[in-house]
Amino acid sequence: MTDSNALDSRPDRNDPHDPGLSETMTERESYLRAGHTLRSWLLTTDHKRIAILYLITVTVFFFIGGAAAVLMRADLVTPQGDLLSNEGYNRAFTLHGVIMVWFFLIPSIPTTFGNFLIPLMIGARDLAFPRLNLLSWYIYMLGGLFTIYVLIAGGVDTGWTFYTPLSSMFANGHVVLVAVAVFIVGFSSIFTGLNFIVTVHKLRAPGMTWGRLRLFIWSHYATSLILVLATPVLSMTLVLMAAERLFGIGVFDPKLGGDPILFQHLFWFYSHPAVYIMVLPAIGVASELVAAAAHKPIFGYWFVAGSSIAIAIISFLVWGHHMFVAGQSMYASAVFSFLSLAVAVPSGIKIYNWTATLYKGHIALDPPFFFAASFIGLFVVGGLTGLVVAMMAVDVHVHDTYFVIAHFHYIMVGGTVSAYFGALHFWWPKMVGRTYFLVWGRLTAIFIFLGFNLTFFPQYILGYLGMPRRYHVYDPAFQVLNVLSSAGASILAIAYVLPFAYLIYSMRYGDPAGPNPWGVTGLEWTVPSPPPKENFAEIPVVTTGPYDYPMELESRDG
Amino acid sequence: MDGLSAWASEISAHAAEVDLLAMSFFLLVLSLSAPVFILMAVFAVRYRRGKPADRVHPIDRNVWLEVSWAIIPFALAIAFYIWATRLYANLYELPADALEIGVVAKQWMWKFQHPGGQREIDELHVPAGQPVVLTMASQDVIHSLYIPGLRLKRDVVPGRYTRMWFTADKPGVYRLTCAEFCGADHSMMGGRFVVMQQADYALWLEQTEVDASLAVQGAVLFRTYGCSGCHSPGATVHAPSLDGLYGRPVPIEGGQIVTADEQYIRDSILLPRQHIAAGYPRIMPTFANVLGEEEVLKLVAYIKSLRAAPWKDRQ
Amino acid sequence: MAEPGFVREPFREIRQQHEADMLGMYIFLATEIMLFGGLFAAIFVVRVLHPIEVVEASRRLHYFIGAINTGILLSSSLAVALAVQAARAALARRAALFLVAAAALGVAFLGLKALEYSKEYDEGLLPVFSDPGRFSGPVEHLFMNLYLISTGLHAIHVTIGVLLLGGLALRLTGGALRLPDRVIVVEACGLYWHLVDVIWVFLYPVLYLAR
Amino acid sequence: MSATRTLVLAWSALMCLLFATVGASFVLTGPWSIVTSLAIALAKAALIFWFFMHLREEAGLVRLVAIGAGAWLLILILLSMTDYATRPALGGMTN
Repeated sequence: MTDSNALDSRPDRNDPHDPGLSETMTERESYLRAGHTLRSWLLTTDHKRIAILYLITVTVFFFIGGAAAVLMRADLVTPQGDLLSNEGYNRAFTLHGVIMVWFFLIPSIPTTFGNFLIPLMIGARDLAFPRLNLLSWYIYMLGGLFTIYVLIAGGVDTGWTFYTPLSSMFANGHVVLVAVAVFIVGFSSIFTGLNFIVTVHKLRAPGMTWGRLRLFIWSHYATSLILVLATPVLSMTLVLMAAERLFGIGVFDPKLGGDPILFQHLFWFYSHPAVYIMVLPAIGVASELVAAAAHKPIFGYWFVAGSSIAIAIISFLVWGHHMFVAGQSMYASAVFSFLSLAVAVPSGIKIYNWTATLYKGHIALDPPFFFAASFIGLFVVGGLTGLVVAMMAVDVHVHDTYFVIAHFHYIMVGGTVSAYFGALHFWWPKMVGRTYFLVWGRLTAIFIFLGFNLTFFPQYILGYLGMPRRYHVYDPAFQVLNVLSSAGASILAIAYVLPFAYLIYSMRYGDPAGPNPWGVTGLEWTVPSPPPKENFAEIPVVTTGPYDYPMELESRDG
Repeated sequence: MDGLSAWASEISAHAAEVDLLAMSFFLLVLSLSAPVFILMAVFAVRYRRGKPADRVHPIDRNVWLEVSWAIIPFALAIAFYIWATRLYANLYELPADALEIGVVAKQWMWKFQHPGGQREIDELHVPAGQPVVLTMASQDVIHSLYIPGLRLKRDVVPGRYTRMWFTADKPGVYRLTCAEFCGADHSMMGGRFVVMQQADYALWLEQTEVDASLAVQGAVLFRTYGCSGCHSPGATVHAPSLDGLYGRPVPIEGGQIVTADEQYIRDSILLPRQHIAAGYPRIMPTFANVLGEEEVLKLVAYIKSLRAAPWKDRQ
Repeated sequence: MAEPGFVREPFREIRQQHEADMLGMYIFLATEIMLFGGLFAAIFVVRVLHPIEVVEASRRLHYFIGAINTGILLSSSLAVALAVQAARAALARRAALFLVAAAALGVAFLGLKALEYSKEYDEGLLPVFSDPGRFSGPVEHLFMNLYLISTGLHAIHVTIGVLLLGGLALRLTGGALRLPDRVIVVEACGLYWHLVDVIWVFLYPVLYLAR
Repeated sequence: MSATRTLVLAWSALMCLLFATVGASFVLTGPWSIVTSLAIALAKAALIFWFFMHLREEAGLVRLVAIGAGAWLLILILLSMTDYATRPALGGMTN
């Protein structure tokens, strides 16, 4: 929560020596100035302030989860794991998973940038249910506090997947408490998704037809569908798992005729779509950054928009590919494997359409483009290796090895976290009204890209060679690759901390950004930076499509 | 053999084919993604802002282009899907003349039982060139037997038998390990997978101390736990005879007919009410709290050994 | 909530606000359906795995009490529907009356449910509380566990519904909720109650009538 | 008061269906029993949604939400069944 102090330390109008004299009129009327008390922040219903609350808390959880990752990577430098005990290591990766999945990746982009931008992009004054929005943040915090309590009280060692019967009968940690935490935070997701869907349907400005929606909106709409439809199943699964642990109800216990694999079915019915909850908003961000950088309409708008919805739907049909070796019937595996390949169609469309968008564009080599390019590159690698693990015979070999770890980190960290930082660098001037040093942004993007590949590419090799995941003690033959990976992780850790230094610095010392620092289209760039509390003095009437860059600029330029 | 080769050697024909499949697929992946990387870099340089370039372009969409780059990679992937699925389906077609080895997993060790009664812990000796079927049971949580050299793994799920089969060709010492997270010492649950020439394997079998074959050990259990009290012709209790039961279709209460396989025999011992042979009273007690998976495997081996012969011949 | 008759902040017109509220409520109901959906999936899987034992266990339930309870919930739904109709016509007293009737039926449902639990306890069929040795076998134990958890979860929903309907009736008679401006509140609570009814409509045959 | 009449009629239909489902459960066994009882439950749910929950007055979008939730539940149950229905009868020795 250190960031909130920084927010309050913005220029003081009464201090003549303060560089804040450069503060513009708009800054004075902005949402940031609508109240200075803690109360005005904690009881706000302004979507922009709630977005800032999320931004701070989500980032704090990112660093807690990251700290667990640093511990693990440090421990894995030696094959015998000198730093942590077996149980300590198990607790570290469980908390890393739980915190990163439910307290960072899933809420990351939707609750921060989604919250901040959806009303601005569709020409609304707020989300449909502003108080529900605030409530979701409090629910998120409640779940977060439970998790932090578990962290302090000794942790949990089931892995974030909570497979029964390990979680329900054998594990020692605070399994039920973590289940409660995830159960609670699930409601935060549900309410956020509900709010977004209703907002997109009912609060579009006059003239803002579906074909004029930004791709960011489409992907958040698709994300919200998954949030709303998948999360309740996880809640029920966790209830059953906790009841199994507390009362031995037996649904997952073969001794009473239950089936341990049923847990995996129910869990992955949520958790596979959850991967798309994490990556769809990132895809939306990438579409925005690519179009903005190229100063060109996105190539094949309807294909890109439709593919978001297609991904959301197909994501519910593929969960069994996590269970090819779990004892699922062979026929079910064949069905799930086929359906998994179908995800490649909409994902492929996006990748190639982004590339085509850059063709003959006016590409601004600013930090947002660096992050977008790095997102696309890493997402391609992660997505295509996803096809590799969808091939059943190969999956039998690489399932539960570092190959899978590398695959989903390319998607979630390479993809989603890059997009999160890309969005931060793109909309930061809008959020705080100040610009940062672009050079630093570019450097950060490059460091993240290099550090990331150094960390996770060796893990593909480790996995194919046969190193299983969740291994604290490993064969010394794997040490070289593990040391490389840990070295990459240290670069990555520094690259992730760096932006917060120059971005926070920019809040005080940056130049005023003006309403449209990147010179791009979109309703959010028509209002002052930072936006006023009510977003629009008058609700705009929309007459043009998204990414409506003038054609003459296209042919001219020099 | 040491180091990486203990993990990554291709021990079987299946392993070689999986590698071939994976490598060909990696090539496809590379050919699909390389254009993206190259074009993005080229565009970023050639069309960077401020650089003069021909930027005239007619359209911002092209349905046929988009459909083609959606469909062609998918079609290519389907070809690989067929290949991969056939390879996977092979894993389910158990060979008839295989050597059957029982596997019991528990936190945190692997126990193997050879048909002759030889037992080993965290070490599995198999003959080269002969199909081997592993019948696997878990005593506690889900484990996963992973032999990287064979490119095979299979979860070992409590409450049921899962099976894995292979023909290892290359003698040597390799790794076997647990791939499914199973608790505190998960990363230490593994050992050696030893492939031996048939003659060496026979020698090893001889030199390993044995009480009795699995089936004979099962017969002892059959008497000590009182199974024979009911399941014998002379018994006053009306219980089905087990002679020649294995592999036979059994009519069960409710009209279904099931095949008496290992799983059926196991369930009948541990969950006797689940499938009652039609026409018999429900009097069999459960042995779930009495017998461990190792004993059950022995009993299963014994019952499998019962041919359809008169009871007293075997006494 | 905003003052009666006014359009709340992000909305521009009353119709837009009403549609948004209804849509939001329906999406919430969809999440409730999916919540119970996980439970139904578990029940179906257990039934597929153990067709004979599940039927036997189901036969030991008091299908008659279940049938009466279904009738009670269906009738309470009628009362709520009539209450919504009255509320739309701004007949606050009449709406309150129907709501009280529905809530009373809800209480009757809970009472019968409690009676049923106590009978099952006497028969040794209520898991957690009864001696597990009295079940005919593990699968019956499992089935009764699922029965208890699903009916229990449903009963919690009914309790919440009764409190909502009762509170609504009080606010209507006290004039705290002005009609027809705030009719949406009555409608939303009504939708919730109907959904609780629908869930029971599925739970009843799946649990009691498996034959 | 024709609206009231509709509601009461819907209620009587619901009660008839309740009798039907209880009755059918005594006549039918096996898969037919569960198919019938689920079909009747679906009919009841449809009546409740359509008349009591005023779905017939709502916009297409809201109807879509109601149908969508059901459809998604069907995905969960049907795709899970691809596993359970195709496992060999007794837990899967071929696995």
